[in-house]
Amino acid sequence: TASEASFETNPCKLHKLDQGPSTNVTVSRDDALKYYREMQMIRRMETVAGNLYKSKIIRGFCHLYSGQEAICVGMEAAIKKEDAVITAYRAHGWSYIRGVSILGVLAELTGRVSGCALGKGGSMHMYNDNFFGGNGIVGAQVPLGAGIAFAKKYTNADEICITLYGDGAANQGQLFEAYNMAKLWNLPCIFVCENNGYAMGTSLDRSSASTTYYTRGDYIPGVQVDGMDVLAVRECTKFARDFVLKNGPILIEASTYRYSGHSMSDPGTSYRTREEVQEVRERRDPISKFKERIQTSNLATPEEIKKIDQEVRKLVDEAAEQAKTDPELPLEELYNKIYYQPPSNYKVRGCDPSILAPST
Amino acid sequence: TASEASFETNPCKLHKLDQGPSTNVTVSRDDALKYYREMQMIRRMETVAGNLYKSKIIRGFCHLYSGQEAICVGMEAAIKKEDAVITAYRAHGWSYIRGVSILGVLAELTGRVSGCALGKGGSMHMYNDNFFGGNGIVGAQVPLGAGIAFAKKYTNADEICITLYGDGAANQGQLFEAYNMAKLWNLPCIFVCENNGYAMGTSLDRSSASTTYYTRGDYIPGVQVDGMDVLAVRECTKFARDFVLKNGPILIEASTYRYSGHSMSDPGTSYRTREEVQEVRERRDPISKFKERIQTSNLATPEEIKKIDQEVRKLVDEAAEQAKTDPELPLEELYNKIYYQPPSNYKVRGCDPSILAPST
Amino acid sequence: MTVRDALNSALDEELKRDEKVFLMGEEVAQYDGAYKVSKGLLNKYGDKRVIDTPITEMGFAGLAVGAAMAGLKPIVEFMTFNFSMQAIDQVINSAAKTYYMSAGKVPVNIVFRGPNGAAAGVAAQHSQCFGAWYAHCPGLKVVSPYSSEDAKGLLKAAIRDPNPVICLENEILYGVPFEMSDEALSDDFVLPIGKAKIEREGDHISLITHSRYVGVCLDAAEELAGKGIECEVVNLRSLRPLDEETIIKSVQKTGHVVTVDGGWPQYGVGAEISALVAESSAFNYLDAPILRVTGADVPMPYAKSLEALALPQPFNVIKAVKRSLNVS
Amino acid sequence: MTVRDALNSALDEELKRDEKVFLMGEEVAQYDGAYKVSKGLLNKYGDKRVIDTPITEMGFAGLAVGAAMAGLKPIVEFMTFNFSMQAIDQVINSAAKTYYMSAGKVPVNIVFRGPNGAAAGVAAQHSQCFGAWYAHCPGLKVVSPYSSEDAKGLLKAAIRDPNPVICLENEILYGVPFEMSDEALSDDFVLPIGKAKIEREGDHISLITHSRYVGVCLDAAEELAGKGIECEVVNLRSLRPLDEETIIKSVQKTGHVVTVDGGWPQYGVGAEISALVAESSAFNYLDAPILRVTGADVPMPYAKSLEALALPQPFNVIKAVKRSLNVS
Ligand SMILES: Cc1ncc(C[n+]2csc(CCOP(=O)(O)OP(=O)(O)O)c2C)c(N)n1
Ligand SMILES: Cc1ncc(C[n+]2csc(CCOP(=O)(O)OP(=O)(O)O)c2C)c(N)n1
Ligand SMILES: [Mg+2]
Ligand SMILES: [Mg+2]
Repeated sequence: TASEASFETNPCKLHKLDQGPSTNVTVSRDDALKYYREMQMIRRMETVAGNLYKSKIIRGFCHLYSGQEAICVGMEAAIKKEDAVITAYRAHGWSYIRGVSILGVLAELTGRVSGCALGKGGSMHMYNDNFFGGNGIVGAQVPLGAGIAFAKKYTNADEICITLYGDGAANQGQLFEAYNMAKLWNLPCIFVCENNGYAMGTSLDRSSASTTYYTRGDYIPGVQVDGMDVLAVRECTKFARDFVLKNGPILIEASTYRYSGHSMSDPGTSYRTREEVQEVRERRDPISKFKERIQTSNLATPEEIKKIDQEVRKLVDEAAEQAKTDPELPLEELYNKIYYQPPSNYKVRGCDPSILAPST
Repeated sequence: TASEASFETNPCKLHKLDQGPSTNVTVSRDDALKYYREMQMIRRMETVAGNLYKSKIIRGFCHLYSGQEAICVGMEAAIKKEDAVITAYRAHGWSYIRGVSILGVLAELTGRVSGCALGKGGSMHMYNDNFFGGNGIVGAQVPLGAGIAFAKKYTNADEICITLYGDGAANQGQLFEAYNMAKLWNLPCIFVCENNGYAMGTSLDRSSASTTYYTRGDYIPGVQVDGMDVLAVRECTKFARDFVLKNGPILIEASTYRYSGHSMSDPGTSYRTREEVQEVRERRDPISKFKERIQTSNLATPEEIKKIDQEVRKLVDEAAEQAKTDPELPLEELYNKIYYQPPSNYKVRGCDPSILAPST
Repeated sequence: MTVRDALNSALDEELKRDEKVFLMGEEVAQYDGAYKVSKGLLNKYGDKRVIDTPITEMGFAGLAVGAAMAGLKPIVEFMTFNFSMQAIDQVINSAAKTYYMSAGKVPVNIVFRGPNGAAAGVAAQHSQCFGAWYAHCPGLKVVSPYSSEDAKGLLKAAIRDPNPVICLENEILYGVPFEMSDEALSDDFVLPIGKAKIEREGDHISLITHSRYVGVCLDAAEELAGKGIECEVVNLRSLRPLDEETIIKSVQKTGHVVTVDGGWPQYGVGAEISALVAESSAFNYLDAPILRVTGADVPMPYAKSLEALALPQPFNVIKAVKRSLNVS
Repeated sequence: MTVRDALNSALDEELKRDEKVFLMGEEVAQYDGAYKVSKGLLNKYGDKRVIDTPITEMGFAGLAVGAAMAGLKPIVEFMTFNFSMQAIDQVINSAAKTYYMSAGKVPVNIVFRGPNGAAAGVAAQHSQCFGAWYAHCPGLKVVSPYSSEDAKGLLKAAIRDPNPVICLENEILYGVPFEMSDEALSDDFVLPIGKAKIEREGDHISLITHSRYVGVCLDAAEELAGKGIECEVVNLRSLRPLDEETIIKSVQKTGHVVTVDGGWPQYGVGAEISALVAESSAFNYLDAPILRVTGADVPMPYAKSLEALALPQPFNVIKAVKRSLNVS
């Protein structure tokens, strides 16, 4: 097998930029296998999450990331651990790639103590160091992300923040408020529109008067990248990271697709055809395409790939088992972590006047 | 004197438009004198309002329109009475031009019964048929304006809505939400940014990452017009009115200036030089410039102009007198007009439990 | 008929009745509503009357208020009321205050509706009750249906009311079936806004409640009846205006009050009911402190067992009733 | 020292004390603040620490919350709290709930401050009291200073508190001078959040109040003292957490309660105080209904005489006291 290989990616569309990311990308064998493995981990994790939902072990909302894996994997590969990320409720893939274990994700989904928010947050609210969620309010994470970038700049850290949102969220007014301040103050913020074509049941042309999302920052330079190509995403993010540290904000539109419905309660079939989904799976799937690439370029053998697949399946299935059997938090935890460092005698009222619980 | 005259106006800057308003404008003598008179009325009204404020007869906020008169006068001249207008708190000029009498404005400012909102609204909240205020919340009037345009279209009226906001307001997120829906649904809405260079003490370059406001609608075509030239404004508005009835929204940036401070409590001198104000007064004043035009083109004699000036002064001063001596609403009116058609036994609580007032 | 179907027929009938009525919100048209409340309406009334919006609450709420100012009668669906927080400035400052500020020149005939309060398993950002916030504000009316009759009668009344009305529905009730009287099935069935309903009569204690918690109180009352305690269950139906008369009469009869609602305790719906009673002539009839059963004073957790503990259940009501009556 | 100067020195001292503290808002820097509360701070700390924002409340509130999540300690000035309505989703859903949702991983050390409630002659959209709304929400703390000592001590405490704190100031008090104790002049003067202050002791009735209405109560108490009625005036200082102990002790002493605040009556601050008392052990000490003096239940009118009638004045307090004590 080869120790590295180079590929030509599709050129990005550019807005207010003379030069974009390089279209020639080189990847080492180790990195390639890592990206493959990570994408498979997420894909498998989401499949398992979907199954747990169907067996009513996961409740409420559950927004799967299947189809979009190349974005978080490619971006993470281009940034530092100390760089920050914030996204919306479609947060499982990002949580994992930012260091939450598969168990940490799945147990959060089942609402158990091994969850990364101890089961208090659920699908939409997962966190880790330099990963700020997970936000259930469409658009709200975008000013927050600009603020995290503000803090990076304020503390003279040579770090950036990636702030993600969907094609539906792209119309939220607060994004434009955030763009404006980010540009006025040259914040090191990469705004990323994960354009998967739909906001719940609304296709992009029905929600957005302009669907060239990479241009929607107006005075903020933009790049449109193939979000199904992990290497293109990595290259684009590297470019963007350098750019924002020098020049202030940039906007990336990553074209992608979600295979599942909007959330588990949406079959995802009333507003698009099965053929459309099928076609993406066949022609654009980020994992199969990447698998083909690493095999044809001899970065890995089919056996190696198969071994990874088996490992991934095993790891995720084990985590799922534990996520099912793990306990929920003890009931008294309902009343804790409302305030940071509350007064020592702080009491919280429960559902009736007889309940006055201590709170730490 | 001539019965009409033609002038060349400065060409407008265009955004996503192949053709803009004509630069050759013709005005009849009658219209010219009308516009002159209206601008003078507003100028004088604002001067008087400023004086009433200084003598503490007007309270709270009081945002004067002096310097910006050509915008409301020029726009009104290009639209129908049935077309709608909505603006922000800098509403006196627009209230007058939309049919509120000078007394209706000044008595609203003094909080008296002859005020167009009976003294309940004050400076920021004046209304008339097809004039929807007057809004004290920066940006809020913009979605409202899109909604009024929506109603025009819904009822198949061949009418439009003009929706105004300032250069500071131009960054508010809800504007971008309104733009998006207006464009998606092709609403007959003219969005107008009255760019007077400042939002309170903040100059435009400190509030806005892009100061080419006529382009800020992105996918919405835009025009920048000289807001100090009443004829250019009229021509531009005619063009825009036709455009929106056929094509959906357009954005006009009208470059202008405010002579007074932001409101009466702002001397308006800490963030700009006296020279700057002086220079605008000398070189760009909408009234003096227009006066010169009508005189040099023989549309009116200096005597005719002087007569108008005298009349205006007299009318405004008389209205001011009445606005001072007019009574306030009877106290029981505090409790009325909270709900439209309240139940007949509806009672409103006052400041203590002994007060339960009837309400109609 | 389920509450969902009752709401659907209210919308259907009012869309039919008045050309000026239209429905707008996220996914209300092609998707039939995120919770299917508007099912079939796009088909029936077309995309002029049933309109999908982008996810821009402040924008479309404002747009709808503007349309109302211009004479239309919009119904705005918030996918849930949690998202109305982005739009609340338009609801309060534009919709609620304009009629007064304009001294009667500009009425605003609009309805804001959608599920309010906690659903199941949706965590802190998706579980807030907006009852107390909206009902705080003069210029708004706020209704909160429990049963299918409530839902149909109150939503229809809201649409016909020429003022801004907030209709706080409950997602968990959508699928619950209730009997409908013949009267309630009629096209002209409206309930008066501002009138409470005695859901169950009783002499020992008044349970004053709204929305889903009417059901919780009825369950508690049932159980307590077995122990000889007769609860009067008052379904408020309207949080603004409040039906003071019915509340006070009930308290004068029973001398004991427990308020029951799903919002946070402090500055909540229960607080207003309690204060209303404590300030009224009913005060002298009180034989015990006025107790509040409410949601716990915490952001809603996701985990199932914690979530259950964060919302009032019959046992909380029973505990409070026993405490009030000093029985064990 | 005026309240304005007290707030200014609180900001000054805390900016000096901790590099992570910064102030942002509309006109806070070059213009010295719309109400001059931040006067001189730009000069002293530079534009990294004192930052003018565009008029985009939702955006800059969110940005500040993000900065807090990342470890900074922002102070956000809302030019008035009326404009916080545009940003309230970021205050509630992002600032107040994140610490809980993240099970303690992401604290949010932030202060939102600015003038709250009615100023003079600014009409309905600029006169709302946000006390009850914000204090409804767990995860937030809400302080409401009256005097200069309150203002300095509570704002400093808010800035040092590692949680999101709302500081509700009052524009009309900005220019009012109060005595400052030596202690209060010190750089390390902080008041505990959650403790009320007895401003005046009295045996006959408890007046429970906050912000500007502490002054109204003191005036009323003065006048009533002349008639032999001794009022105890409780300045809440903090609306969340509430100092239940102080309130209950006062009521147990006097047996009579009048709440006084400037917000709307229904679902307001007075409602919570009343409910708290009516639910507590103090209930049995009550000799009369709990009366509320509040703003009138109307959007604020502009005209001077109507405006005056829409806000509590000493005579309203006196009327309520007399009614409670059944004297004339
Ligand atoms: C303010 C707000 N409005 C509405 C919702 C309900 N909602 C959740 S996700 C969603 C669609 C978002 O679509 P998009 O931004 O394209 O992201 P995607 O789901 O495709 O990742 C909607 C309407 C919400 N959570 N918050
Ligand atoms: C949401 C909101 N934020 C802040 C304010 C306070 N405020 C009133 S006017 C104004 C400046 C607006 O400037 P601009 O939009 O340029 O309009 P101009 O005053 O120049 O006409 C500000 C900050 C407000 N009324 N509403
Ligand atoms: Mg999408
Ligand atoms: Mg301006």
